[in-house]
Amino acid sequence: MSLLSLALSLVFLVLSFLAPNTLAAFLGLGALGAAAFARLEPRVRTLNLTLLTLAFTLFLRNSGNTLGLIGLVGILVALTTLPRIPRWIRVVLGLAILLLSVPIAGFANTFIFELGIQIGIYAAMALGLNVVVGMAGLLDLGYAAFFAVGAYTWAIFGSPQAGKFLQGNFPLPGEYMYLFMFIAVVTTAITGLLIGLPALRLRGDYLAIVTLGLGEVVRILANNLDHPINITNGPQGITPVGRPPIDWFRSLMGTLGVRLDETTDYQLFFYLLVLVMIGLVVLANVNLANSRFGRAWVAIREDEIAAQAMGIPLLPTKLIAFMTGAAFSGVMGVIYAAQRTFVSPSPSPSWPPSPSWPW
Amino acid sequence: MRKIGFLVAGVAALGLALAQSNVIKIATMSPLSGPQAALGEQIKLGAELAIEEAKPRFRQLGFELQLVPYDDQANPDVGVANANRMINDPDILGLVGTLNSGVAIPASEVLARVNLVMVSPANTNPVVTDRKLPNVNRIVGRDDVQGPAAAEFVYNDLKLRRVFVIHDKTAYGQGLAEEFRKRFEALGGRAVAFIGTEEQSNFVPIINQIRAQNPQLIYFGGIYSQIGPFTKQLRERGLRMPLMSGDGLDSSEFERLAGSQNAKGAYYTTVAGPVSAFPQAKALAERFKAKYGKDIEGFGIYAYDAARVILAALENAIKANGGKKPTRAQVAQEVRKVKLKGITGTIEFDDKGDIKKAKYFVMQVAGTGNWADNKLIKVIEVAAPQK
Amino acid sequence: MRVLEVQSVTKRFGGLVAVNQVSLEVNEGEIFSVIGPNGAGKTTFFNLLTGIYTPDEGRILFLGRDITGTTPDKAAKLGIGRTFQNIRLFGAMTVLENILVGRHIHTRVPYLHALLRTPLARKEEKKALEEALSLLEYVGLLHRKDELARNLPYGEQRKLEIARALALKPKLLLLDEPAAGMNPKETEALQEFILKIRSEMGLTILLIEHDMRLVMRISDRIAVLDYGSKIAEGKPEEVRKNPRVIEAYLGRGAAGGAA
Amino acid sequence: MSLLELRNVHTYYGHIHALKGISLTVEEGEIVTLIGSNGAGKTTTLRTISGLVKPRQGEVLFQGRPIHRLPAHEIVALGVGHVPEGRRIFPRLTVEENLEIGAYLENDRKVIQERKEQVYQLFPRLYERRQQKGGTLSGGEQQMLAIGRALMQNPRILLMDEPSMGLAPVLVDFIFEIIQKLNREGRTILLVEQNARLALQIAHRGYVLATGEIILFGPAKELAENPEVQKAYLGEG
Amino acid sequence: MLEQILVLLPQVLFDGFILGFIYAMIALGYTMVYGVLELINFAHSEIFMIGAVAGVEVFRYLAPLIPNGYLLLAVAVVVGAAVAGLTAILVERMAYRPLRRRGTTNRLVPLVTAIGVSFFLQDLVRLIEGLWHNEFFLRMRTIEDLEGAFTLFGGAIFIQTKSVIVIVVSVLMLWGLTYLVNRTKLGMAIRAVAQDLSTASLMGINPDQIISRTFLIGGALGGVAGVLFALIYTTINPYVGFLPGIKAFTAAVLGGIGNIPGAMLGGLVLGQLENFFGTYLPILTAGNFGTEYKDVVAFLILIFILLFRPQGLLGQMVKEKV
Repeated sequence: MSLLSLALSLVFLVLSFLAPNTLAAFLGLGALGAAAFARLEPRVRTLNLTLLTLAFTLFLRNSGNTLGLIGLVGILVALTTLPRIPRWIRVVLGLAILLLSVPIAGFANTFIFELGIQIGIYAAMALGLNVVVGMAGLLDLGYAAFFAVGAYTWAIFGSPQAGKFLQGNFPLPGEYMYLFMFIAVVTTAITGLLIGLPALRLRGDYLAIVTLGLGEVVRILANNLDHPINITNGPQGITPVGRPPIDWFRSLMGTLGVRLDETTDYQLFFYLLVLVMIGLVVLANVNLANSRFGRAWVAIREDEIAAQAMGIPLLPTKLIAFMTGAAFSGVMGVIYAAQRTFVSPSPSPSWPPSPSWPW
Repeated sequence: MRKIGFLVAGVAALGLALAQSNVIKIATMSPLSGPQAALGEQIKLGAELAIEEAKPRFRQLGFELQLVPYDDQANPDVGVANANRMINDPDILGLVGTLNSGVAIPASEVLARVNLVMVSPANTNPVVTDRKLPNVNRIVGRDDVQGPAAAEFVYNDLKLRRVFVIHDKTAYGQGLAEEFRKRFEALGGRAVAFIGTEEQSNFVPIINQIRAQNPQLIYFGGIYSQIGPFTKQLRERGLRMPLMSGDGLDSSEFERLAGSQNAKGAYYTTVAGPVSAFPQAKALAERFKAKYGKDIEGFGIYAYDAARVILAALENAIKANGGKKPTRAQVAQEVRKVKLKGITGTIEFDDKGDIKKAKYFVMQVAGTGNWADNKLIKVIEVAAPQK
Repeated sequence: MRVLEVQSVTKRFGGLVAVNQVSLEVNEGEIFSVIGPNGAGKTTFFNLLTGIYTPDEGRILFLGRDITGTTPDKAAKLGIGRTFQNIRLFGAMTVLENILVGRHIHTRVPYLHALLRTPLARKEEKKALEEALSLLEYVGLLHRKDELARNLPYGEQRKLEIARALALKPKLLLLDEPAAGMNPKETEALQEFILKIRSEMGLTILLIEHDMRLVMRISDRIAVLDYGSKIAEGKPEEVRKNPRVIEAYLGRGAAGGAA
Repeated sequence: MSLLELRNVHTYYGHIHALKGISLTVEEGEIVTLIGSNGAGKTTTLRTISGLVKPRQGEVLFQGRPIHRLPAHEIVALGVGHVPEGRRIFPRLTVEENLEIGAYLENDRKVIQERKEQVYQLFPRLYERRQQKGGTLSGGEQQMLAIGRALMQNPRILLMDEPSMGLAPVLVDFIFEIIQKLNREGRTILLVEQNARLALQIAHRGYVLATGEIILFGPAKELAENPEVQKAYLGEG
Repeated sequence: MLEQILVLLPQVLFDGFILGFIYAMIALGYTMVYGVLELINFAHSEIFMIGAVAGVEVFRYLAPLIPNGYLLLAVAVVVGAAVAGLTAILVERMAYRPLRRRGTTNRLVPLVTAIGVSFFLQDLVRLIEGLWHNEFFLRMRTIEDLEGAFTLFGGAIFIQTKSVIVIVVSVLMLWGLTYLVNRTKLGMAIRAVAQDLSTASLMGINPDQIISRTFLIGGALGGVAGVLFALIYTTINPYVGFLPGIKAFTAAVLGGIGNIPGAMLGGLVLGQLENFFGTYLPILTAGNFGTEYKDVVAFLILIFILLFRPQGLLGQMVKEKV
């Protein structure tokens, strides 16, 4: 079993040089499956995963075939979930995938950066959702609305759009994006407050539908607030949205020996930015989970009445969870707007609602 | 045994890849699935036909032509993602598309980063070229001419004064409807209402408003998929006033969804004229029908021409480059210099990428069940407004 | 000192008068029991005290302060801890975490400190943890601290629920049928436990219980509810002899006269 | 052949080993009682018999036929009636509907009517309240309804789980009278009871459970006199 | 302005009823499934869509065979109900039952599954219709018999024969459902399972069977609503279920989820609100806020009502036992 699995990985490694095509990618995914699900000795499994990381990286570098990225994500999942892999291997391999493999692949095909950024944004949002749904047990289906609020917050001021209804010199310079990441935290938290204040008084299932409805309301507003005052530019969307200047980043990468061109510089920058954000969101998650807030949320999820009897006020505590989740979503929205340089409401009221369904 | 099989396959694939380094790819991007697929497919097939016909010429120059179709689902997000994919394939040197201005605007920002040229057979929103991106061109007219042209037709030719304006809350539909209203009111007419709706099924509230206002004509800036059922419900509820729309209505699907009886008599302007509007289009229509088994419609013809623009620019660039594969920037520059006698007329670009003289057609639905029977009422040829 | 003073409190549900003009006073350090047949309004009475229901009439004073119509969380913050008839633990949390939730109001960490896990947050967390552990040791559940609450045997769940209420550091503890489902031996242990926490933690205890032997043995005073009204109050021996109580509660002997 | 027999039954709730090899028998016409402290596995035993939980090991035989793999509703059809712990009345069905749903498997309207009348005879109180919603009844009335509902099935054996729970003493007496009356009419009863003294008074035989195991069994009289049982479950007085 | 409103009012109310009845029928599917399983069956909007598609196909293929429009419609309603009902059963069997069997306690799991099923059904129908007719938009065939129209009150209300049919059919369906739930043995069993599933099984009721039948009934009603929707609004597509779906669910919540008369009332109220604001918003706000805000208004009213009456219009306050 072990030998077969190792052999599969080795074959894939060879193929990643000789014939890095779709067929080979499927073989690689098969090898990954074998490494993850077959009964293997822990040491063999670890070796196997390391080999596959190398193989998928080379495969991506040589082909740019996006299937390889699925392999890397798969390895990440395997590293975080499979038992009995030494901790340092998990960390080293995980970091290697995130900081080396994906960028290497991205230089072969910048669409991989695009995908990586997408996956990263979704991952960060999902982690934010963990506070709301996972800990506090609030069925929030309007989560995407906060993402949109965040995205619009920066898009309006980071483009000439704000000039259409405000005095002043717009667009704001790109550096302001960092400032707006904080402002978006505030605006989305306030939006969360406004939505949560009525919605969180309701029972769980009602909350689901009310948030779904309110998510739709935000979309309708984005689509229609081009008159009487033009705030969102309606269905036309807003473009181009400013990005921060990254000369420092280019020279930094230059000193590291990484040469960037116009198709890769922002992509790598945003990719790393999203990674940093994920790290921060994870940290916040862990901190909150081990605090009185995290415990209060879980207590509310388990039994509202008993939680109240412990002195936990329901509405404020739920609101904090709701606003925390909203803020995470909002920050990612700012990054999304800057990375895409374009925001718009979804073109038609189809399922799933744009810009991104919370799942 | 199997390993050897893989090895052989691998070596073969490698060889193929090496042999293909002289490949030039031209992409199309249009909705190939979803509500607007009928229009999007015309764009893909029109471009494909042009490329098929040019293949022998390019083979003589030492290049293998390939078409890469992208489906944008009429969704800006998907369009941007596609654009990101495209700029990664160094063999892609030009793009025919898109259908929707809403997709073209953000996607072209991405393409502009690498100067990948696009020639649109359908984008009519002024913003598309008004940003003055060096890689963005179109061979059709603009909504800020199409809308006013419709307004003038309603005011001067039909001599109607009270109009009910509806749009579909998209970049295209709303833009067109606004341009229409502006000119119509400037001429002295009155827009009794200006309403946006994303509704796909229940048009009853709007029909009730129309019943209350009793306008002389309804102008609907939008796509056939919405105007079709709207028209059907309108007529079923006994309202008979004339209807007018823009090029979004220019599809036989409109007649199917509204029903021939209800569709009959509806006016529309289009920037992509029908086969009957162009003397040379007949032969093209026959080739198209022979190859794909269906009729070519306006956007198919324009996509054919748009592809030919890119092909001509490519040929010039290859020549200028001494027979070697040109860069994207070179192709983009050559596109602006093209002067081509196309099926749809003479194609020349101004410094924004607009066609120098665009044609606008006023049409009326015949309601015979055959879209080609639609009556060409008027052709207007106007230069793009210079702001 | 008077810990609790209830003044003619009434609660109606639709046409039903669940609690009817009930008044009573509980003094510091007392164990005060409320007994009565099922449906007499005992649990409703508790729910009025802890703010789950708002009385339609009357006032409730806690430590001299009017708490009529307060909310459950505010009642808890003021120092009223309680258990529930049908054990309401946080099943998916560990025993230790249940106690830590009980410490919620005493862990003063502002949100941003918790988010950033500042030194202040660490310090408070550490303190909370130590206190929770010592409480668990006190009630004898330390060896179970990492088990999920829902996996505990019944008796220990009852105990944990009381411990969780104690973590609030309440002045008044409301126990709703703590002996339900216990055998005589367990009930006896519970009796010892209640007496112990009363004296060692300086608590005042309000008790609802069906087990007459337990009630008679540990109560300082007893109030009897029947159909929502208080029909008797006094020391155990007085109540035991009260003819109205005997009639309403113990029945006239045989069956036959159903309900 | 016993009417009901459990052979070495092991039942789990998740990871908790709730029944650790229970074996017992109930003969036709008996009242058998299961006593023991809370968490001993009494309720789980009944739930295992009526199929609400599945044993991981062992057999349940009803009239000699293994039933432990059948779903609950099929076990009911064989003639096992269960009055669940906490009564579990359907709160938004009327008293009459609660009774009718008890006879869900019976299609003959006449038979249903007859049984309903029998139940009303046994509990006149229910007749008075027949149009009332189950949820509005008092605790004692709900217990009567739960018993009546099970009787509508005309079961061969009646499993009763803590019928005295939460009832005032006067009602407990009444319910126990009813149980004895039913037994005199020929019904077999398996009774789980917290109130061991009372249960052993009316039962023929008894089993004592502790932490998922049977630690003692025998005729009820003997058990009631057993000093160990007295000390542990009957209190010293 | 007031005059403008009054002139249209009878018409607006009438049209609101039609929409309201359709919402009511869809809402019943949500409310019944919720009553029994406490599950928001998001896939119900696709069950509705499948019913509509079935109706369109019946009209497409059987119109030449069945000369009488009313008979054809009856066939379409029956087929739509059957197809939608069976789909609902299938969805329950394949998606929800396995989860139930595994005893998943997390309420989010079935919810997310429902959303997944929803996607799956949309794309499945899109694929099938794409391959079969190469159509994305499906048009209900026009049948001459059903196209009549007349006016009432001197032209104040324009009424199509179709709308009358919609109202008659939906009233019949709603009455039938009420009878079924309150007066039949199956109805009693459904209510019993809804209140206490495991005790119901102690009565000899097979819960799985009752759940299946609940899905069948709810699905069939949704299917009928779909056919009527296609009849009255003429064009449908594979994604047409989403908006009516969430609105009907909103209606169910508005009326008090789990409560059958509540779902009907909620549907009617929501239909009226939507039509009312869709028509009058531009008039009321002098054109600043148009028809596009009709859903915003509907949702805001929902929230408003729930704030003051959290159990919904007819729902009973289920006070948790403390």
